[in-house]
Amino acid sequence: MVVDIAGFQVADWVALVPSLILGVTAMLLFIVDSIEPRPGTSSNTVLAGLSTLGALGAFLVAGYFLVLGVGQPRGTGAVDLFNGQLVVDGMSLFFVVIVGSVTALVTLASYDYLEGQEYQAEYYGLVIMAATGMSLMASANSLATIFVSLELSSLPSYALVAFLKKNRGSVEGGLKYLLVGALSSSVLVYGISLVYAASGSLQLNAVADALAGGSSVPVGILGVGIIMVLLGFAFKTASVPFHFWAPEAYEGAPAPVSAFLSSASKAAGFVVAFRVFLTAFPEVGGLAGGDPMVDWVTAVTVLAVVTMTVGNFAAATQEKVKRMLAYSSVGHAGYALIGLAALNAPDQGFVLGASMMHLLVYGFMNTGAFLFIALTEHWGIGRTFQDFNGLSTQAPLACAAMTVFLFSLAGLPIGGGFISKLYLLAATAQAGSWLLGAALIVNSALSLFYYSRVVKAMWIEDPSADLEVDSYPSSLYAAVVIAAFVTFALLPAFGLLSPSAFDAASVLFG
Amino acid sequence: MAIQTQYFLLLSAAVFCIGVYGILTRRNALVFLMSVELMLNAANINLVAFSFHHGNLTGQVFSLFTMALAAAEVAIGIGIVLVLYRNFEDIDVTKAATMRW
Amino acid sequence: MPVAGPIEALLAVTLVGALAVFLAPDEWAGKLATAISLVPVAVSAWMYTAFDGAGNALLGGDLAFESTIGWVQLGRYELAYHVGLDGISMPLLLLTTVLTTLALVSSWTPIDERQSQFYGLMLLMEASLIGVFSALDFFMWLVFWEAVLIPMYFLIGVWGGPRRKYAAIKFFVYTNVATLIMFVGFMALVFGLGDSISTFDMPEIAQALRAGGNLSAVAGIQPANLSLIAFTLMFAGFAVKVPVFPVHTWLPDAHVEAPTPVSVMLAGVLLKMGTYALLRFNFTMLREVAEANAAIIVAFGVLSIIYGAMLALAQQDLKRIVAYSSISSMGYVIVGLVAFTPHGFGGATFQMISHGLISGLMFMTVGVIYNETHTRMVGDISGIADRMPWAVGIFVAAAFGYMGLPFMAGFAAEYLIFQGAFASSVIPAAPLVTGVAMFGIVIVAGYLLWAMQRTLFGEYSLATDYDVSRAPVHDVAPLVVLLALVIVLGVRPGLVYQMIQDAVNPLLDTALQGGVALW
Amino acid sequence: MAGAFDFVPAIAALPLLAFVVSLFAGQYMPKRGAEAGILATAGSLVLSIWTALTVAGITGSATSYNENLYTWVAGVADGAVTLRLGVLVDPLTALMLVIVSLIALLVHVFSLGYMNDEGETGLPRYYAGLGLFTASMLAFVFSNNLLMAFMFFELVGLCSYLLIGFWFREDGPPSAAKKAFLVTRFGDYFFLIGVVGVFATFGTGLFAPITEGGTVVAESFPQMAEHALEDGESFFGYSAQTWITILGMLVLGGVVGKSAQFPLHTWLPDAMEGPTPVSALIHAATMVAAGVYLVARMYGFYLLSPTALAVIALIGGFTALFAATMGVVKQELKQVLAYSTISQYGYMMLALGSGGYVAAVFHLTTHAIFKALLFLGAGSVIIAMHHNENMWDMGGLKDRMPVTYWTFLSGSLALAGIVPFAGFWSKDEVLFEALIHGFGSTGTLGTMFLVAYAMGLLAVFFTGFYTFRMVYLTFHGDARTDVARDPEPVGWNVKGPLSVLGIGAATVGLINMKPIADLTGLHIDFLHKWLLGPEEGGWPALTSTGLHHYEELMHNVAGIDPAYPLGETTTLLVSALVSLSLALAGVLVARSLYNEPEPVEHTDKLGGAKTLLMHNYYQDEYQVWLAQGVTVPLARAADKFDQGVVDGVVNGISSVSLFTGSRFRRIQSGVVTNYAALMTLSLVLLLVVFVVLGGGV
Repeated sequence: MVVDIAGFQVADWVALVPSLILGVTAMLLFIVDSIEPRPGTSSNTVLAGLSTLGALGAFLVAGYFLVLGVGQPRGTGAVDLFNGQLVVDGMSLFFVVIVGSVTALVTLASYDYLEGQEYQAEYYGLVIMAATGMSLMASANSLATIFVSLELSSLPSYALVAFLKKNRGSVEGGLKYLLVGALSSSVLVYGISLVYAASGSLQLNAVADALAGGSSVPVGILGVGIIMVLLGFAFKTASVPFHFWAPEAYEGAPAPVSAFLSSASKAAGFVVAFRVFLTAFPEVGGLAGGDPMVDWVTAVTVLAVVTMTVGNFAAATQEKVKRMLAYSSVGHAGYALIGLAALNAPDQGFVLGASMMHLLVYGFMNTGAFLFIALTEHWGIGRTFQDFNGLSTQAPLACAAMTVFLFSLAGLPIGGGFISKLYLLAATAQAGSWLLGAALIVNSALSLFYYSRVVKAMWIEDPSADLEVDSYPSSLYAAVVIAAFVTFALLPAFGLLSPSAFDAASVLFG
Repeated sequence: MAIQTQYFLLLSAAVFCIGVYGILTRRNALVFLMSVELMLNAANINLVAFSFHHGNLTGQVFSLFTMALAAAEVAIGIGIVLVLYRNFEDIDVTKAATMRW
Repeated sequence: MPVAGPIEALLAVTLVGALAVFLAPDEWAGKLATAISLVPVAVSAWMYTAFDGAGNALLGGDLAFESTIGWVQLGRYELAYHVGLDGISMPLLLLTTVLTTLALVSSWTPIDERQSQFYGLMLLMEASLIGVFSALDFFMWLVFWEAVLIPMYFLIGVWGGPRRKYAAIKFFVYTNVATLIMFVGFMALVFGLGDSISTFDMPEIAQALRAGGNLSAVAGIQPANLSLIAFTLMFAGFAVKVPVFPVHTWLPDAHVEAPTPVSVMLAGVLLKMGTYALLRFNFTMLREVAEANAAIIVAFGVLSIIYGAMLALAQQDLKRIVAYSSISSMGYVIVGLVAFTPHGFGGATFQMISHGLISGLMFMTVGVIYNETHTRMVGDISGIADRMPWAVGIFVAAAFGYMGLPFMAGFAAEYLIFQGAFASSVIPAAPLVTGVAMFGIVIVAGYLLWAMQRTLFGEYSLATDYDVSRAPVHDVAPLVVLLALVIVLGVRPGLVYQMIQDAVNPLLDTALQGGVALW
Repeated sequence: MAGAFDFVPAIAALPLLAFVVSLFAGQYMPKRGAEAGILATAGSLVLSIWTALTVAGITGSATSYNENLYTWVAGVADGAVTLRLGVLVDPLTALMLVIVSLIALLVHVFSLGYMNDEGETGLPRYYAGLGLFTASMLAFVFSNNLLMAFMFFELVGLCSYLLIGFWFREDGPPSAAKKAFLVTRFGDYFFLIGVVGVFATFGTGLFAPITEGGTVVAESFPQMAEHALEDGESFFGYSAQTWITILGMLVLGGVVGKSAQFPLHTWLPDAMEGPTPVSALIHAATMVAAGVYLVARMYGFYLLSPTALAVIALIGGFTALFAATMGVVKQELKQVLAYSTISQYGYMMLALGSGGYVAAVFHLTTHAIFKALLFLGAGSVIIAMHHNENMWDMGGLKDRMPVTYWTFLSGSLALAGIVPFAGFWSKDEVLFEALIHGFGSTGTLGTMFLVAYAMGLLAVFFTGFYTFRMVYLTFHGDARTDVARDPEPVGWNVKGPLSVLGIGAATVGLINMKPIADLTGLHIDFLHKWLLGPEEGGWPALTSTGLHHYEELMHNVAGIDPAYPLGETTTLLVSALVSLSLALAGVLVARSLYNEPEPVEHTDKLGGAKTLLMHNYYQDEYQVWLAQGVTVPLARAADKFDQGVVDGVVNGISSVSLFTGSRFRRIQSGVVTNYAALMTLSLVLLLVVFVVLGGGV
């Protein structure tokens, strides 16, 4: 198979280059570490630089492909690989962009964060591994590949959360993440097995065709399968009811890892969910008209409402900033779920695109927020809101960046979060699902309240006497500031990526 | 003569439920992992049975993947259980509850 | 179309200026900011003289200083940077620039810490306000609309009074919710217009809506009900900003806690955003719904007038008095708008300007007195007329301006509103309703005269032991300027009323489609 | 060539200039700004006289003038009224202009003695206030439309506020100023509705039509109302008759407030807290007259509504009597004068209500003169008494300050209505008109007039009594205090104005000695002629404000006609005799009670009535109660409601959501087994809801 990329006739696997870059980088990291005389002593700089370059490369190539139109109608059209086990289309590239950029920021920040830590090579290796998995999730087009890539991203994540072996929080978080993850993956696999039972196939398009033809086994089995698959993805996206791992894992994990999981991993989970439900189960869900066999749209609606409500309300009353962010990330999962919930709208691509754009912006603003937490952990100031009092007097630049993240998360016009959130709201209006709209309004108001608690602490409250910021770690700062800049830039420059998002979205609806 | 497929389905469901039961009742991290194994294998039963039912090999192949991944999962799991023991002097999953609310 | 017009210049100067002031040292941040803010004043003054707009911006009138740049392609919709002025927005823009400069000068005395941040934020707010009054693309407008909140939050939260944190967050969340509600309403309209609209260009949408028959059902809601729902949501959203009873309670807290210059901006310009939006959206785009529900709307207006005035009557804090009376004054605007008569619309718009000036003047005067006495409680001050004659003299003048003394802007505005409302064919029992609304002018006299008698006149005494002396010149100067403006507009309303009328009259042109009443 | 009419605006502009000058440059002038005021008012007086002469046809041909000079607000759309400022000059205007500017000039001069020589501070403010007042008052007088009238009506209110509160360091004046403005504002509220209503109904507020070359270019609202009445139109769902009445009553609200008529009279006695010259100018001669003047100005409109006329007459008659009775027991010089002022304006209202247009204007004129005189006289006494106003501390000032005494006496005789002093002629005419119209008018209207007449007549007695009680207590008998024994002498600037006005008070009645005229057949009722105008053409035809027109309206619309129960001459004489004798009776009673070396309180003789009178019929009490006993508690309640309920809901929502949050977070128990349980539970739940119930199986 040959595809035309930018006028060059190249083998179709070239379309997969972004993911390959990540995979190769992971290998390189292990090589670099292993050629070092004494294990675990590789120079931080090399490892961080290498992985950052890898992630950046994946990000840039994917972006370039997006611009070229690879996998998109205006370009080559969706590129099917390995008999449709993997597919490279606008959506996959779009999410590779998210994953790549987040990974780059995280690895960049980790350079300072991991100062003096052991097993750095393993750390970077695992991060890039997980990133590879996520990028593959974006392309996975068969339940089999989906499960494999999903595990490829999950397993390193468990280890990463528990990376600080001597830190009880980290270990506890890792444990919970692992156990909940194991349970969820088994639910997912069981669901997959039932879907296979109903359809006799794992490749998504084939599943869709088989189901459209009506199946030999009772639809109830299919229904159970679909619900279980949905919950399996709910784990990855940290949505209720499989969100329980998130607060602890995010709180316990090293802040960069929290950033990585809450942004990239969540996005990957969503791309899989989007692809599976919109490629394999549209007829089943009644999207093609007619009443649904299994009304997963309503199920997702319920999950979305519950998720954003639980996440935000719990976040509103936290004492620790990091945990607040963890819960808020659950809330945002609820927002993003609107993309699968408000689908009885005339313009479904609009709805899904809004959700995708939100994930993109969220990738930057949330990563930035967690990296700011990494900064504070690096400074060793406490974790509660009070500990942040008057921080702006010590580190105005970082605090300004954090303010941008928080207000953008709250949906104020200081970052791309403003447009994406309003677009989700618009989507609910278009679909006429007032429940979602009302929930979104209430929650976003509440979120404004608790986000501004941090801002208040940093800017309005007076610093406590012993507040002392001694060091200004360059790479952490760089990561935070870049994230802030991009978050802000995404307000005026929202249009750079939104067309590809909306195109990619509408493609899924054929 | 072949056994009808729905019996396999019932079997797998039963195994799955046993696994869930184990997860809900046992506090030992290792047993927890074992229960997860049970659930995964329940899925495998389905996959194999229905691959036979549908007459294609996809399911059987996928079940191999599942087993491999299950193994990997346990590998990581054991590692985490180790550090858990180092930090909490116990592998009771309910003991590790410093972070909540 | 020219891209770098004066409006862009205004935005650029204020934004860059804000940045510069942020980086400037505290010592001369105030002077620097004031100097920078003179540029917008000059530019907007020139714009006023060079103003060549005609008709209403949303109804196909000729826009002044218009410019358009494509911005974002979102799904089917194309967002654009589209700004321009008509006879309604021009005076408001002028009000914004002038009031900002005066507020900046008036903050030299009270603001004594973190100056560079304060003045920077003030300039940021000016930029956003300029955007609000000039943007014509809905999303663009929304960006500025919400952007106003951010500097306001800090200005109240950092430099405010004892309960500043509560006031700031209350203002923040309250108005934010309002925006989201309003947004849903408007989007419902946009989707209702379906394929006939592919942008968020406000003129395009307004004309499509007024043409009638373009609305189609959204999610099973029939067009008539759709427009009613949209109207209700948007009215609810904007009512918070105005504010209209019963969604006004953020205002007194915000005012009392905010430092004087911020109160000036809040009462002078921010409240006008609400009525401006009501005029632009509800009363321009959904005229028939507004007329069908005139009874309810006017009830809200009258209620705000009387209720706000009664509340002002019960206050002890000078700032609270002015704050509540602002609610009352903005009620007049609602009454004027819903009258659907030339003088009704014109008077309402003119009231936005005049109240902007007069309430600003009131707050500044109270602030000047506070700078000397360090209290705003009516009971604490008595007979300071001796100690600070000029400030007190201006206070009296401002108070009478607030009471609607002829030949001051307030009288012109209120009289025109009454004239418009009295003759309204839309308001049921218009003469009676107008008469009731007008009773506000008696109550306002009641509490202002009472407050003046208690604080300014009588035996000199002061609860806080400060040595009250004449206010510094740079405190009084802005007062004088404002008073002068108030009188000039009172003697010659035409200076702005001509262009206002020119812009509001088209609102009454088209025939009606017949809207659905709430009940 | 530019005639007097072109300079009419200057009549108001000059004092306005004086206001600016004395406000900003006053403190640099030797007399602290008085110079500017005096020059300006003198200029205004000259111009006013020139205008009057022109109106009389002596200088210049045109005898009336009505132009719009300034467009205040241009209504561009159709249905949007245009609001203009303009000048209307007809005999009424000219007369009032002369009166106002004359009194203003005299008061300015007097102030030199009363304020400057007494070493007051803040004089620039004082003279600025006087200047602004004079300007606004004059502008009000020559306003050619209702809105302009209202605007300056409000401005004079402001000046009254500022001048009453001139001594702001004490507690009394600011409070009195507040009350004065507030009470009048309450009246003006109705006035404003009336103005809006008139513009909304007729699209114009012109008092008189504007004509160019004989053709009407802008119709006046009384004319339009007249036509509407003829054509039987209806406005706002009311018949023209009803609507005109409503509008008339609304405007009347402002009149009642400014002219201190019952029930809005309560502010005037308190207003005496202000400097005495101010009382003389504002609260006796001019501003208080504004209300009456307004009625006279739009008399053509009121004549269309008999109801309104009846109300006016009754209010007038009642106020005349009611205020006079209160004047009887007052201790302080200025208080007596204040109540007499209220009473006298009651007479004018009575006259206007009962169709005595000329009588009203006549009494307005004479009263302006003699009441200003009395106040200035009182002022001079107060100077002498070192600002002690209590009459019981005075006595025997007759010999020590003769000029004051004789002038004051002349004023008192005028006030009491003793022939031949000014008051006699005017008051007599007022009563006479009320009487004959009472007999002549049809239906209840006539009886109303008679009732009003009766009250007015009774008031004559009281007027005579309190006036001379005042005179005797102040000037006669023995001095009762050391100050009274050795009063402070007053200067030329006090005596000058007194003498001018004293002569005036004695003589001004001569301008309209209607009884004599009727008896002798000599045409010496100049004022009558002045307001009557030529039968055909001339200013009445142009402005339709002539007496002929009014008499037609009275006859045709209101149904007011004169009737002479005893024949014309006899009735005239009888009514004159009755009122005169009543006045004399009052004087004599006062003489018998108080003209003795050591007069004593006789108020106890009144028994229960005394307390009632001392408390002014509890008018203030109930108005204060309305303000503080009703409104303030209501406001407090509203505040409670706002804080508790409206804001309570807002805060409630936030605390409720925070509480919910604190519960939600409890789900996160921290024990992973619970998580597993919850996950399984929710899985089962979803399966049940969406598969079993969802009709899957």
